Formats: sequence, structure tokens, C-alpha cells
Amino acid sequence: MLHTINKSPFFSNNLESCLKFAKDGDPIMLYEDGVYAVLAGTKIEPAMKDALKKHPVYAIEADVKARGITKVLEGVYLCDYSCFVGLVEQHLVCPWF
Amino acid sequence: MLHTINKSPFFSNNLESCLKFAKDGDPIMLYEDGVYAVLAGTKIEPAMKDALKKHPVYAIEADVKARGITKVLEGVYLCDYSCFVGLVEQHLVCPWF
Amino acid sequence: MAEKEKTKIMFVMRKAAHGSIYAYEGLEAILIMGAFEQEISVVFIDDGVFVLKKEQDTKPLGVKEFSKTFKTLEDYDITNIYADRESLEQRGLTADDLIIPVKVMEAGEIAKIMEVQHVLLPF
Amino acid sequence: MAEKEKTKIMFVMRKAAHGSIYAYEGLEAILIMGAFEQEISVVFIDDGVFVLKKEQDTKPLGVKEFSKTFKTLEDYDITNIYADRESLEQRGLTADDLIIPVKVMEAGEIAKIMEVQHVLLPF
Amino acid sequence: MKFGILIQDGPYNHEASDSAYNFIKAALERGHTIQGVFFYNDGVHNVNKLMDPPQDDRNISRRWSELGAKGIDIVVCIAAAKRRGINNDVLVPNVRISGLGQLLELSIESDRLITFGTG
Amino acid sequence: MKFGILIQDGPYNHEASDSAYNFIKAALERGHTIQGVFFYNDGVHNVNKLMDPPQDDRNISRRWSELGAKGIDIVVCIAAAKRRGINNDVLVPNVRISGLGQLLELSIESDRLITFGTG
Repeated sequence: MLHTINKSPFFSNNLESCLKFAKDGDPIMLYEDGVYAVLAGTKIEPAMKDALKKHPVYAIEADVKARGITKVLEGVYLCDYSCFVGLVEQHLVCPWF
Repeated sequence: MLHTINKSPFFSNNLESCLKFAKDGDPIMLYEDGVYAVLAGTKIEPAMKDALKKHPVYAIEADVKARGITKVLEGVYLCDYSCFVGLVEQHLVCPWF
Repeated sequence: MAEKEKTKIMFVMRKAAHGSIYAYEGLEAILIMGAFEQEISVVFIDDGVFVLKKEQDTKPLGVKEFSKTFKTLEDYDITNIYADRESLEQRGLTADDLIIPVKVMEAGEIAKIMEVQHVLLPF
Repeated sequence: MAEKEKTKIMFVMRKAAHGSIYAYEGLEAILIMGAFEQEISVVFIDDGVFVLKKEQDTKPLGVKEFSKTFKTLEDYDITNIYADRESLEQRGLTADDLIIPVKVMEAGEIAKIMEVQHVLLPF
Repeated sequence: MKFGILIQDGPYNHEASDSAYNFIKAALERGHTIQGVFFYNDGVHNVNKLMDPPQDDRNISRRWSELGAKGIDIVVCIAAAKRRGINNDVLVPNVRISGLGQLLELSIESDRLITFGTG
Repeated sequence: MKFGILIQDGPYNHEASDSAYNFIKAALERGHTIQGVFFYNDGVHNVNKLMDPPQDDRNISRRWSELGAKGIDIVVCIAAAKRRGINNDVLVPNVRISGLGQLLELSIESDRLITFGTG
């Protein structure tokens, strides 16, 4: 199951809920304001580092760049929409809105 | 300063931010999904009890009833829009969206 | 002739009622889909559990009271209705506070049911 | 004749950029109001501090890059620009990460400035 | 007192529009003046005359038009409206489209400005 | 593969519409079929032909109309649209209004359905 998140983890509980339900190995796709989760040095970094041990974490690079996020947590895959589509080819999509 | 909150405290950080900025004695008006904060027995009850020591807390009764909230935290004033207007008469409004 | 396999569609309800229309428009979608003999299920997570809270009285607010309409799901043979245990607990609720019977489950169990769906629809 | 007192209007920016239009439409409002000789101030709180993050490149996304436009606030004599220290800190940011100079303050100090405003506009 | 009302959210999708309406009704009942209502952001959708809700539901654009008919100045931000497809062709009566300068004027002329929104 | 796309959020106000469009473009480039696009909730505002954004900005309703012209079935939920003031008078070309049954059909006929939204 592919989990998608589009809201800032500092504003909403979507990422938190996603991590509660996601099975080890489930990929997580961050896009729109969801990509703020990949910024290094924030208060959610510990939760993200933990998530990165259990899940492949992807973030849409266009969204990351648009927000001026340059310090990206190690292990996050920056990718484009073609990669997003590729993940959807392989997985049922669970959106966390 | 009157602080207004219309989002569920379980979903967004608005109440948390409000409580960080509100001065002792500042009234807080909960309306729309913001009224979920007055439900007794929830995980945010400790934060609300603390808030109730420092602030008069109001909640729009029509919103409370619409959501089936019957167990209301002690000390919360259930009120109508006339009371809301009355508070705005007396205070600058700081909305937490 | 082999019967065509039913499509498994799960509604994932995570938003509270009345502050936004998602829960209501989600219910409208559930009712339509329920009429078409597919395998519909519904799970209530996070603020979504509030949608089923008993004793909602929307008259003073002047909007529709639709929580009662969830009772009709049974008529559509939609009986796979779940709620996340922790979401209820964090909101001080138990299954008794809800207007319809739901299967209260742990997140891990719910995730297993999600996994076998063909489609997950968020509301 | 006594000069008419200027109206104190503060923009309270709490939303991140690009995921929603609030920050951008907030900026449009700031620029219009800045042209009218009132006493405009802006405070960035919570995700609002992200709006000023340096090095935004929206070309790959195909939307407007408007963070640079905040630099023009100076031309409108809007120099009372504040950011909440804790909001920056929780997001791993410092004043150096922002595209314009801001006065970094504690919540309590910001609240005192809010209190003397005539209007607070949230974006 | 003179109240200014800013509405940043669309109708039906969120409760903001209903809350603003209830606030205004209560303010009028308490003898206050509504200096003006300004629709910004998705709020511009509130005054679309093509709205056709179910019979048993409230008609939100009609409400605003009725307040306008009572002499309350109801203004829709032109920039926000154009972007979202609201123009004079679909505007309910007793409402006007104008610039953001009107929000400034409302801020200055009202004793209090209160905002209802956002998604 | 056949993809179904559900969009629950309005244009400009949130990024959902842009994300959905980018996803569809990438899916087509990878040789997939878009079985259909369904607009629900505030998503119905996406196909309003009166949209008139600034010259230097994208025109979101035109994008959807162009995808419709390429043969992709673009459907707007009638109940959500009526409530919000979207009808045939303001619809961009190559888009149709229909019932929620279409979302069910899309769910059944698509190999995958992906949702973009919500506020």
C-alpha cells in the first residue's frame, strides 16, 4: 500500500496517522505541503528518521524546490511525477487527507 | 484580545498556537469544529483544564449540540452568537486559522 | 457463467462533521455506491469517529442532521463498518457513544483490511 | 488641522507557501494596503515562517515564485516584520534562512504588538 | 458599533459562511451596524447566483443577496473572483465586485473587523 | 494500466488540482490510460469557464478542457456542482456533468484510483 501525504506535518496530524497505519515496507509519497516533512533539523526529524528505517520515503522534487528546502533528510528519495506514477502502478493508494 | 478557534484540536495545531500567544485573562471563543475541544475525557483535556485556569473559554452552543457533545468540560461557557458579538464589542479579535 | 467479482471499495472517513462538508458528501457517495451491489466498507479514523457521535442536534445550527442516515447503511447490506480504537479513546468515546454498531479495531487490523481493497476513498 | 491617526493593521501569516494560496493572496493584500499610508505590520507564525524561506525555485512546479516580492515591502515603508522564534526553531530555521530581515521575537512580545492593533488579518 | 466582516472560505464546503451569517444576524439584533462584508480567497464563491442546493438545505448566496438588499455593502474581491471564475454574469443581486482597497477601507472604517475562514 | 482520478479540491486555493494534472501528464507519458477524472466536493470549481487568472498564471479550467479534448472523460458530480453554483452554462468544453454513479463506475473500471484533495 502506497501512502500519500500532502499537508504540512507541523500543521496537521496526517503524517502521524499515516505512520500509525503504515506497515513496515509500505512506501510513503510526500507531495505539496507534505514535503516539509523532509526538511532536516526540525522538531519532527526524530519521527521521520524512525519512519525512514521502516519505509521507503519519496518526495516530489518540484514541491521540495518550490519551498526552498535544501537540507533534505538522508535517505529520502527526491523524485518526479513519473516515479509517483510508477509507485501507483505497483500499489493500492491510501491517501491521508 | 479575543481569540477565536474553528478547527478541531485533534486535527490542527490552531488551539495549541493560540494558547501559546494568549495572555492570561484573554477570552477564547470556540466555534465550528473548534468546539470539539470542550468535550470531557479526551486526550486534550489536560491542556484544556490548564487553559480554563487562565482564560474564560466560550463555545457556541449550536455547534456543541450539532456535534452531539453532551459531556462538556466544567467551566466552559456555552453561549450563542449574541454573546460572541458581545465579546467582539469588548475585544480586538485574533483569529487562529 | 461465472459471477463477476465484486469490487471492494472502502470509504476512509477522517474528518469531523459539520465544520466541513466532507463527511456529508462522503455519506452521499456511500449511499449511491451501496445501491450497486459492490462490496462497500467504511472505516472511521481520527476525527471521523465524531461523525457517528450519538445525540447530534443540528436544529439550532440550521444545517442537516445526517448522522441518523448512517443507520440506513444496513438496508444496503453495508455491514463492514470499522472504527479505530485509539481514535475513539483519544476522543473519550467508546462504541456505545456511536449511533450505529461498528467493529472497533486496532490500526494494524484496519490496515490489513485496507490492503485487500480495490479502492480507498478518503472523506 | 490634526493629522488623522493611521490605522494599525497586522497581517498574521500562519500558512505555508504553495500548498494553499493564502500566503500569496495575503501578500497581494499587504501590497495594496501598503500603498495607502496606513501602519501595516506583518508577523510570521507557525508554517507562515516557511513563506520567507530563501532559495525557493517554483519553476519545476509551474507556479509563481512570490517570496521575492516580500523584498518590496521596504519600498512601501513596511518594516515592522516579525517572526515567532519558536516557530522558526521547530522548523530548523533561523533568521538567516529568510529572504528578508525580520525581527525574531518570543510569543509574548508578539502578543503585545498584536494587542495594540486595530485589525488582525489572518493568512 | 460598526463591524466589518471578512470571509475567506467558500460556501457549503466549510462552515465559515454560516458562522459569519449567524454573527451578522446577532450583531444586527444587538443594534450594531455592519459596515461591510468582504469576500476574499475562496470566499468569492459565496455570491454565485447559480447555486442550487437541495430543497431542504439553505441557499447561501441568496442569504448574502438578502443582506445586500437591506443596505449592507457586500463586496467581492475582483482579483480573487476572476481567478476562480466569479464575475458579474453569475453574481447574485445586491452585491458588488471591487478591489482589495475596499478591505483596507473596511478595516479603517469599522470599529472591529472579524474574519471567518479558512479551510 | 487504467487510472481513475478523483479530485476533491478547488483550483488555485489548494495545490490538489496542479498535482492531479502533473500526475495525469506523467501517467500518459508512461503509456497509461486515464479512464476518467471525477470532480467531487469543491473540486467542481475546477471546470468553471469564467476563470480569468492573471496573464502570467496557469489557466486551470482550460487545462481540464484540453485533456477532455484529447478524449479523456472528465466528469463533474451533479449534486456537488449544483450546490456550489456550477452548471452547464459555466462549464468549459469537453467536460460533462453526471451523477455519483460515475465515480463508482470509475472505481470499478480503473486498475487504480487515486485521489487528490482535500482542504
